Amino acid sequence: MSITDNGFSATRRLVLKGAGTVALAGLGVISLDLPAAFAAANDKYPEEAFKQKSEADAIKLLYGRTAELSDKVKMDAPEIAENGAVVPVSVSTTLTDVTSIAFLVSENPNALIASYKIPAGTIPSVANRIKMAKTSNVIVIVEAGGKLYSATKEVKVTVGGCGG
Amino acid sequence: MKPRSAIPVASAALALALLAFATPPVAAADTVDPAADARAFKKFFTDKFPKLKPEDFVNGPYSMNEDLHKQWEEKEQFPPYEFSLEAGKEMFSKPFKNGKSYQDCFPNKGIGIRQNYPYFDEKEGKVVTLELALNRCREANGEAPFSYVKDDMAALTAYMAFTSRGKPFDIKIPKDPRALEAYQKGKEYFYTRRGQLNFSCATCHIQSPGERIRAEVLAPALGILNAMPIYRSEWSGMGTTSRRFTTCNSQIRGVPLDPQADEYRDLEYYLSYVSNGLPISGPGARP
Amino acid sequence: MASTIRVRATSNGDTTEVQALIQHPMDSGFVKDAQGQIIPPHFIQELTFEYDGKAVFVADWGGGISKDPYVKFAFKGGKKGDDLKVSWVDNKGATDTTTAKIQ
Amino acid sequence: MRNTVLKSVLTALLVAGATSAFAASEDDFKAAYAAAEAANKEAGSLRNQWTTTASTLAAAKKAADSGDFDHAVAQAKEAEALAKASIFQATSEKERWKNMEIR
Repeated sequence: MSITDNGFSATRRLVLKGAGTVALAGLGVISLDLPAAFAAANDKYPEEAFKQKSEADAIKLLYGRTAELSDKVKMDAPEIAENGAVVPVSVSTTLTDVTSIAFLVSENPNALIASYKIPAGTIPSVANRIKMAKTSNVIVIVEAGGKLYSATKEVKVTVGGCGG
Repeated sequence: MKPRSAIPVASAALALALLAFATPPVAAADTVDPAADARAFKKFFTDKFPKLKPEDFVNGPYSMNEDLHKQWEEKEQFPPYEFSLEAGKEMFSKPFKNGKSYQDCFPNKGIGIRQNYPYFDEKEGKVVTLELALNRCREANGEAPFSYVKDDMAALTAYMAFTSRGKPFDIKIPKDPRALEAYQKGKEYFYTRRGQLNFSCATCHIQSPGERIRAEVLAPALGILNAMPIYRSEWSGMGTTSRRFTTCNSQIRGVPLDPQADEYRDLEYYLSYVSNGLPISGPGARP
Repeated sequence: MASTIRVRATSNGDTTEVQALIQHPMDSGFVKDAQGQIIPPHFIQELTFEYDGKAVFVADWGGGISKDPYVKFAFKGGKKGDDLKVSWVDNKGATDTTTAKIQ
Repeated sequence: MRNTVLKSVLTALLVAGATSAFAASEDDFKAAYAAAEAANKEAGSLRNQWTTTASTLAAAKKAADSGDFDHAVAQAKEAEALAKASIFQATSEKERWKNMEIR
């Protein structure tokens, strides 16, 4: 289940939940940092998350909740990758107190490509070169202030040359 | 080979037959005038791509496509040929077992001379490429020659190219009929169709630079060797001019010749000569 | 053998920009070699950058990162001449570390 | 109904046709293979062999080794056709390359 097609229902559910937790938190009933207990926050290598086929499962394992598309997350990726083996992708964001950034490729055998921990004082912007099995959505997740924001872009990948 | 392949055979033969009758052979000027060829060659490309300055052509496909150019600039910040370049620099200065080193085989200790290769060796009466000269230097000093298409040779030529970066190609054709003949044979190879796909180098690099062949944008023939040796993402490794020639042949289903066959040496001689004046930009990164 | 890590760290007063290129095959375990055998997974799992004792950037990588991996980031602080410690460990337990001077 | 009758007549004819021609023998294969190899050698002298000729020759040999001489002869004939096409290409291009030359 990729983020984009049911983006609306996800945000609606999130907003409801968000409102819910705020109300409860207001009452001081539950601690807010429940989601932070997931792998992204502590420094253990998220072995399982890297084994997931779909990006939704990887994100759930990594952060424990879904992300919402946000134009504050700016991803830079090519229209047509010159070569699936080396695709330069980078992200920058104006969001504040970012704690982690992750890159995923939905059509790769394992969706999760990289998960970066951004300690305080580090600029929330990363550039790297990733591998893509075929044309796919590239998704970047930014965790800021305990909430998840994402951007996605389709990058075309095909074989080059005359072929066989 | 499944019988299905009979169709391409028939179509190839048919295409050949048609071609034979469709275009009557034009009487080419018999005198060989490399200087005029080079001028015409450059003019063809500067007319076809008026926005490009001559030196832009050395960036191959990246000079043809904005999206690719951005990906290239990204790669060039920390280029993938960095390791090969450093290995080449180290190898170049490491003496052979007999104490000599590459510096003793080359003019100016091998630094900043790549733009003069390949050159026509009047003693041998043949074209000598940089890779050939390097292997001959190794053999003259009792060392085993490197493969022409593998990393060691690419690392050495990467370093030598790096020391010549920015220097214009300066290929000379001496007043020797054999040199003129080698140049002409290189030109003939460049324009001759080969392989079952019936392509010549010109089919892709003269007729359709900037177009795509599946995902790859085709480089213009002008300045096509200036960035050699190249790190290709496709090979996820380095490749010399020989590796590029042999892989191009097999892609169009032509059987490649030896990496340093006379035809390839003459082809490199022709292609380098017509790119005279364009700066050396090797080692290069390519898709 | 020379280190597998190439680092370029430049400070412009208040922030330091860091670029790193690491020599590593980064085999994902999904690719076959010429003889048709699967090349087993062999990739860097964690890459850590430390400046005056504390981590300024930690990368957790999977097999989907390109061969000879490259990463670029920036952090506030860091003066010319200071040390930046870079180290990685891969899924086979191999490691390498280097200390670069901020330019 | 008429259509199926037609079809069955047609298949009967085909089957008869196939069996009536005697199955190719090993000698037929050897002759066809030798002819293909000779043509490919000539293409080699013109420095213009095709990779598909070589692979078709190999397929012919493989079929012959497994005793399927019908298939082997067909492949050998096809290899010869490919070799001849590569010879035609080399000879016809001797002059025709000039048409593409930039002057």
